[in-house]
Amino acid sequence: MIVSYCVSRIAYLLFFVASAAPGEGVGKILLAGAMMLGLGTGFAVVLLIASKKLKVEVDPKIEQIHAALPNLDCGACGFAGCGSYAKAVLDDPELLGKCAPGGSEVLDAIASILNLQVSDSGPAKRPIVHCRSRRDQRTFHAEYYGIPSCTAANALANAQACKFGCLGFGDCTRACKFDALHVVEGLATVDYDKCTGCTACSKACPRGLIEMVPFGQENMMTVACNSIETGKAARSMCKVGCIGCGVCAKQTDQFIVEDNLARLDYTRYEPSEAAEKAMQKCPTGVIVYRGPTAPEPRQPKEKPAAVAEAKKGD
Amino acid sequence: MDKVRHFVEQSWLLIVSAFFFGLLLAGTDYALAPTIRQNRIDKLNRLAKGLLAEAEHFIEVEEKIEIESGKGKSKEEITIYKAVGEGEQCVGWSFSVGGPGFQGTIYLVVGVDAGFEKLAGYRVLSSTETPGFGDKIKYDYFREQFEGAPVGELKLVSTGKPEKIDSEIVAISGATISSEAVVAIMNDSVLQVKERMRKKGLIDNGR
Amino acid sequence: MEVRVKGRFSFRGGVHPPEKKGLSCESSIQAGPAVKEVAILLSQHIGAACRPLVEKGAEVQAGQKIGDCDAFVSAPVHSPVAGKVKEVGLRSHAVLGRSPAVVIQAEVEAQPTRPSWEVNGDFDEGKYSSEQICEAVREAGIVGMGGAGFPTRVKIEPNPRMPKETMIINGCECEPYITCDYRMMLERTGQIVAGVKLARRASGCSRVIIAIEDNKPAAIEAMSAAVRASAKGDNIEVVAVKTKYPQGGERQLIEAVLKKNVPTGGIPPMIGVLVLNVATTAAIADAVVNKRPLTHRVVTVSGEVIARPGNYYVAIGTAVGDLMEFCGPVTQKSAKVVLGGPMMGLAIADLQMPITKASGAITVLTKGQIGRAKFARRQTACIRCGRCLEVCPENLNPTRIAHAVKSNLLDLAESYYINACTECGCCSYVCPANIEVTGYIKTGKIFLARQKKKMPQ
Amino acid sequence: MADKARGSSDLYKETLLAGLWRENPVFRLLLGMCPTLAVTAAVKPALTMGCCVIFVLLCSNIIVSLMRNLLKPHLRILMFTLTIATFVTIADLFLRAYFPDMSETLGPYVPLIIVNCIIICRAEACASKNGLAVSIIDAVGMGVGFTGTLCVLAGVREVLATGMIFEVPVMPGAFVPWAAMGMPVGAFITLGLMLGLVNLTSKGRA
Amino acid sequence: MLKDITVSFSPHISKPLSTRSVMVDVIIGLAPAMAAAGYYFRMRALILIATCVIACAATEWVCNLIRKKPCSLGDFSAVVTGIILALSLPPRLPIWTAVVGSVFCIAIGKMVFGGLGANIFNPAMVGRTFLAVSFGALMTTWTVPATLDANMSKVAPENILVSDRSEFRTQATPLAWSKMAIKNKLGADTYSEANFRGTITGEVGGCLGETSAIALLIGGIYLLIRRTINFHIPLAVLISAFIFGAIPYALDSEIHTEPTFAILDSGRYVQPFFHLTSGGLLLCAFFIATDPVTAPLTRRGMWIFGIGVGFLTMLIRIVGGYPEGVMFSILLMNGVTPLIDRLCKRIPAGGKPVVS
Amino acid sequence: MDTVNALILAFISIVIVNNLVFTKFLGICPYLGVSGRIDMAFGMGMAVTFVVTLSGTLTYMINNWILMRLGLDVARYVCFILVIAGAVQLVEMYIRKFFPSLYESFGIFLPLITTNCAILGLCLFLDLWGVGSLLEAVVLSFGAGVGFTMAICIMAGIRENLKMADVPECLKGAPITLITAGLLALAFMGFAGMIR
Ligand SMILES: Cc1cc2nc3c(=O)[nH]c(=O)nc-3n(C[C@H](O)[C@H](O)[C@H](O)COP(=O)(O)O)c2cc1C
Ligand SMILES: Cc1cc2nc3c(=O)[nH]c(=O)nc-3n(C[C@H](O)[C@H](O)[C@H](O)COP(=O)(O)O)c2cc1C
Ligand SMILES: Cc1cc2nc3c(=O)[nH]c(=O)nc-3n(C[C@H](O)[C@H](O)[C@H](O)COP(=O)(O)O)c2cc1C
Ligand SMILES: Cc1cc2nc3c(=O)[nH]c(=O)nc-3n(C[C@H](O)[C@H](O)[C@H](O)CO)c2cc1C
Ligand code: SF4
Ligand code: SF4
Ligand code: SF4
Ligand code: SF4
Ligand code: FES
Repeated sequence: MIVSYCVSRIAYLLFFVASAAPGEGVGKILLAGAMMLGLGTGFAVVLLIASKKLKVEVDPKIEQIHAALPNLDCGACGFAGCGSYAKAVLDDPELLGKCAPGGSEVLDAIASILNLQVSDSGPAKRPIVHCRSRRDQRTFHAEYYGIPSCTAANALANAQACKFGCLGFGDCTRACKFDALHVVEGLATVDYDKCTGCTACSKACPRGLIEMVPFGQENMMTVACNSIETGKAARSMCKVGCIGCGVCAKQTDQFIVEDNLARLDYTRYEPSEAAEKAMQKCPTGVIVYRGPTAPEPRQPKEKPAAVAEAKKGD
Repeated sequence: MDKVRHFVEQSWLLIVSAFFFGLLLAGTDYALAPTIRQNRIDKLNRLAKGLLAEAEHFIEVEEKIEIESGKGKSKEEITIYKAVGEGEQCVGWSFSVGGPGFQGTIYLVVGVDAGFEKLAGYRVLSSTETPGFGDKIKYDYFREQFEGAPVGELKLVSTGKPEKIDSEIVAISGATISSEAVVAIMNDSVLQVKERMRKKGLIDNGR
Repeated sequence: MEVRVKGRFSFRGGVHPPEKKGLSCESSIQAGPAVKEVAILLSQHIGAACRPLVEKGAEVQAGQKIGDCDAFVSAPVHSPVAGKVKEVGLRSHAVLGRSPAVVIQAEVEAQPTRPSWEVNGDFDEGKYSSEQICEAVREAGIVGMGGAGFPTRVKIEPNPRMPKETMIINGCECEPYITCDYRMMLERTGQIVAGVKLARRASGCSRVIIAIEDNKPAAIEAMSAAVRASAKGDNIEVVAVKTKYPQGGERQLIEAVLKKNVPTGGIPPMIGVLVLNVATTAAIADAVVNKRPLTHRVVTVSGEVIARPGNYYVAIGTAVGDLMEFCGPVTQKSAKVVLGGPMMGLAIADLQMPITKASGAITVLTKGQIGRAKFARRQTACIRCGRCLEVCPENLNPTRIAHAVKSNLLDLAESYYINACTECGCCSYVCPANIEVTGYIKTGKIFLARQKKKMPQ
Repeated sequence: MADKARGSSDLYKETLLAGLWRENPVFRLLLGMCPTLAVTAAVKPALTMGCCVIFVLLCSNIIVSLMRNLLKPHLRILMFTLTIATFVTIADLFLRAYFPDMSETLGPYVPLIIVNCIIICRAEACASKNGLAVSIIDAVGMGVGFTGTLCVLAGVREVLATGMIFEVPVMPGAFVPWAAMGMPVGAFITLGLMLGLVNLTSKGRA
Repeated sequence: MLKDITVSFSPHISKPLSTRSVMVDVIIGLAPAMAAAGYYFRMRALILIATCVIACAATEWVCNLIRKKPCSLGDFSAVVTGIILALSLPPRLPIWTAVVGSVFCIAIGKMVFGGLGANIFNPAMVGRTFLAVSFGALMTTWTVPATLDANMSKVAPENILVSDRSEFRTQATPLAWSKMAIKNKLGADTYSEANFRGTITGEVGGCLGETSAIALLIGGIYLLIRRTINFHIPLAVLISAFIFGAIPYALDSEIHTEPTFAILDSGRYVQPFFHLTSGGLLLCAFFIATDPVTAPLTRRGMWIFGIGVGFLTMLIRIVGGYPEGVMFSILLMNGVTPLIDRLCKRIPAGGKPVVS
Repeated sequence: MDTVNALILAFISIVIVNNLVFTKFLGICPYLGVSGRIDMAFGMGMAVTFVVTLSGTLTYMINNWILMRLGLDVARYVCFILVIAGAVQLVEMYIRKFFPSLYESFGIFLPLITTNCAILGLCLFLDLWGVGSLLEAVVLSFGAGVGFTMAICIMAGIRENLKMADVPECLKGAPITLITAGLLALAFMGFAGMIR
């Protein structure tokens, strides 16, 4: 009701203006019109001249980004206006997507200016956690009380016997901005559907357990262990660790055993009978598939007697 | 010449629409200005009418009264309205004065009787007092204490019966400053107005 | 410990935890356990780790050098026993987790005994040149025995860019429980004074101050007497310093004794000071005069649950567990085994971990001593009480640093000078909210170092 | 919005809903906070304010949309400002003429619509890129979303601060008004808590 | 060999202190003030204190429940908040008002910031300010102490849930008088002399816990001895309040010596010492300004904070719109505490590291 | 002397008693957006102070000396906003060209300010309050900027602390900032009634 009233008043007003009676009224109206005309022209002139005279050379990319932004200077991004945001994004692409009013369109535009698409050289890299041991498969010397961080726990004496395996306090989880990595039963586990390959997790792990591997296949085979302990020590520490026995290397030369630890040469890896066989023959089952549709890793073949022994001797 | 052409190319739209908007604005203003002016007068009238019930209409007194406000720091010009009752007889006076309140300036519309002897009360024209505290100067129970009270002799007390009409004004609990401010305006400013009007002979004329 | 001399010297901040020295201070140094196997870690010091010089199956002599490194900041390691190399493999290390070690099967299982050697007052260091002393110290593999394990040769060698004027001998032993330095000062007084003189000669210091906490009057007495009786001992002073933790921290000790501060991020030589632990000086004397490498050290084994707490002369490489067993059955009440004292020591998990040159003590703590609250992880949020600021000897803002680390704001932590922290632990000790302030700071330093390393890319 | 394949009615609906909730200017975009805080002591001024914003938004979106192809980049913002200021003045005059009480209550917050980020934002983000119909619908969606938010906020504050809503008592007689809710404190805290609540309902953007 | 050993960061021992023990100390320190409140305001005091404590604790419990966080009542900080809030309320405040204040102070003053230790503002003062701003009249009616008012019942009045005006005699507080004297430009000296004793013992009108200077001093000294608080803040508050109270007093007695005011002893401003013992200043100096969570960390910061609190309190008392300025000055200084902390950043003992 | 006193009082009143952010809700967008770090907040504050002083003065002159004289009140808002926008843009270009270091420290905030209602709001309030003299207008505008700087710096300090606090997830960011602003507004009520 109010709206219709308003509309009718406005219509009436417009009509009134159009048919304004001559005299004082028209003079005033014209004065206002002239005034605005003057103002508008004045500013247009000044700004045009100023924009010529006071031009400052800047990185053309900044200009491009600036042009792509909404230019509201609203400060929603946490910067002092679109200009400074443009500059900041150029320096630090992690700041992408801070422009709330711009939304995804602007995000895409800036991304294309910055050439952020991953360059197509070789298969995309994805993280592989070089450990497959769940909490109940590991040996602990003592209980760790304290700061729930892998870096912190790693700095202390080895409460968890294996110095090389996953600690499970999730420094990598916290580093992942894409919720693609979780600690499951004490073991960091990548959700390959969500992972973008940003490498943040591999930088965060204090034990260097996470390697960025070129995923030539959907699922990659890997030796999920990082321990260079001798076989006996390794067995006493973990039921599913690599003992460096060399069985896999005998099947195919895609595996290399060095320092009591087998490694898969990812650049040369391709699915083969031999590799599959190596996987079957591995006594501790440390050779597994990793990837979005990887099958569950098998359990170790023999009950590792050594583990039980080590425990008794402890 | 090139420059001019370039300029026109760039900004003709701005200039044209500036002109158009200017016309639109001025037209609107032209159409609405009388209503807006009338609104202000209406409001004053409405408030003053509430104070001086017998008044039929108000006449703006030509001469402006100058009073000192803010402890003599500045001078203010006040327009006085004569309330005219039945038979063009003066039934009182009304004017708007301001004074410092708890937070900002309190503007009151004050009514007095024809002889400037008794207050007819006040209405708050505008104020920025705290809602729930000083805001209560707008409430009837506080305002009614002033109706019929003698000009220039008001005293603020903290306890007593508000219903009693006398020179004692019972402060709003928890907002003495606002109460004080109103009393101060009603005492100082009204007395000053009375003084000046008597000097100018306005009051006697009104009789 | 009878009369207390009042220590005149002190520093700002610090705490005074229960001393608990009574458990072991009366027990003179005894021979440690006989070992059938020693594991000599190749990294027992700050600096580059050693390369093994022997292979599996090799025969070694007692005192034979079995690991060395060409790096300047490093020290060789020697076998304490004669025997056969059983393995060169990984062993637990208090700081590094697992680290390469040479494991030697002893020929004979015998308790280590210290070769008797008495040094009297007129020991003359003049017959050794500075270079000779430095070389002997290096060859003997001497590293700081006060805990840090910094190669001593590097410390005492004259450096024209930073000439050393004052040498402070650190006999504070400010950590609770530990008494090994105290016993050394009582029983090997002469040897220490000889070592002091040698270090003085090597480093060219003109002034020597032996600083001892005022809760060890007997040691003060003994050292003073020895210095007085000693020839050319006139520029050696023995001073009593206030009993307060971490009086023995070198930065605090310098502040207390010399009223000077070592620049943040700097080292004492920058202000012409050299700090040596008393045990280190004793080892210097032994190395220079008798050419004996550092293969044994005195270790305090203490704690309420230890049946026979005391100070033991132990072969380096002995497993912590063996040593503990040697000191009597350990009750199941023990909750933590600490290499070092309870304030700065490292809790260890694997009792097979070998003793190193820098491990002066093993402290076994119970839940009761750790504090129930701490044990039950009964932390609350920081109440910003400021106690940690008050006790921080480095005048830092520990709670700020810790919380910045906790919130992963490393820049902020750095702006609060995280790297100036000496990790003394005073802040955690006093925190009513039981926050692991020091732990967060340590972790933060690691984060920061890692971040810095990645930066250049 | 370039997706022509979708039916245009779908597009309209989406544009409308975006303003109402998904991209609600106050709760989601955090735009136009000043008027939101300043005029929500009671529902009536909030509603008035909302209507003014709808009016200005509508007019400016229409004008901008009509001239979107003629605009030169560096005079763009100047042009927007000019348009908006004009319509704000009109709205202000209108209020002063026909709703003088409200005009007094709102005071300078009506002219402040000129710098209200919502309006420039919509002119820039929507009207200068889209046709008339979409611009109008967007203006309505955004405007109504804004008004709705204002009214909710104002409702909570008015009830607690005075025990009334639209100046009609709604609380039990024994209720003592919480004067603080009518003051800046109340405004900030209520809005803060509401934003929290909204974040809670949409985990995605929390 | 050994089972169940544990590993954690050094140090491995700690001082037998806990947040709870600190809070219990504060409660003990507040006990004399609570006792004085009980003595002068009878059941009313007990009921208000109990209400605030229970309501604060319950609010904290509920907030933790909502956030699915472990219960944090064990640290007793909510109890301290409740007691301090209660002690800063007028004796005859209705119960529901106290409950509203308690809920506000814990929920908005503390829990939204993340609970203990995270709050920027002193929760009790946040609650009190909210009440003062919302329910002005209720928060400015003051009861005559029971020792002066024979009519006050020794037990709780039945209609305790409604603020019954007939139950108590009311009285203006010392600070209300002092404000009046400033307005009227007279009477300050006479009044402060006559009532000085009252402000020491507590036999005057005012908030529950603020009236008795002696009880507050006892509690404060207990905390100082126990080292629960250190002396910097209380001393800074009291000294600066004294100085800023003394300045107008001194100036005034020089200017206004004309005989016009001879009827009453001249005086527009009360003696500075009177300022210290009246109102909430002592409670503030020892218990509120010292709240570690909302005060600066460094000693230099504490001095600045204390001086600021004292100055703002006197500014508001003498030239401001309110008779008392303690709660506002606390909140204002709480707001700038982060800046103070930044200003007073500690420099390491060895100086700033040389950037290489 | 009296005028000086009056000006000082006016200054104090606009800085603390009638603080733009806490009592007039002006400039909330940058207050929420740019209060994350103290150096940024301070830069923003300086820029606002500069612009608000400039535009307060300019608009006062235009309003009182041109618009009122010509009876063109109706063009007031348009003029105000154009003057502000134009002046800010010019100043920004000028500083950027000739004082690059100054531009780095606070010039980058200038464009943000044009759409900040604190500026226009102050100009409008100057008109509403019926400020008597140009001098007073200058003092008030400058004071408004100082008040804003104070408010935003205090908030930045608090937010640096809150970064380390366990604020409920849903309240992080703007909500907790608003609540804090509310409590600050509560605290600033203590100054109410101080200057009358
Ligand atoms: C939030 C708040 C708002 C207030 N607003 C006003 C007000 O608008 N007017 C006023 O006179 N006093 C106001 N007061 C001031 C106090 O109520 C003050 O104590 C009182 O004016 C002093 O006089 P008294 O003797 O009645 O207590 C306010 C106080 C508070 C806490
Ligand atoms: C907190 C702290 C406490 C220390 N306490 C002692 C101590 O009590 N006794 C000691 O000899 N060294 C102590 N140190 C080690 C000394 O700082 C210093 O490294 C040592 O005295 C140098 O001598 P060294 O190289 O011979 O070991 C402590 C170090 C720190 C950081
Ligand atoms: C800790 C504490 C802080 C207080 N802060 C204030 C305050 O900031 N403002 C206030 O008006 N009253 C405050 N009060 C109450 C006054 O101290 C006291 O009651 C005073 O006399 C005010 O009375 P009036 O407002 O009736 O004049 C506080 C009380 C306590 C215990
Ligand atoms: C010395 C001391 C004083 C305290 N004072 C207060 C206080 O004034 N108000 C309050 O709410 N809590 C106080 N507390 C309790 C606690 O610090 C407070 O609840 C925290 O602010 C909550 O985060 C105090 C605690 C201590 C140790
Ligand atoms: S992979 Fe590394 S960072 Fe991740 S949980 Fe395991 S140890 Fe921690
Ligand atoms: S941090 Fe990056 S690389 Fe690692 S799991 Fe997450 S998205 Fe993948
Ligand atoms: S001692 Fe603990 S509770 Fe106190 S300030 Fe330091 S970290 Fe916080
Ligand atoms: S911050 Fe570092 S130096 Fe300071 S008390 Fe804590 S551990 Fe010691
Ligand atoms: S709405 Fe006020 S600054 Fe954005």
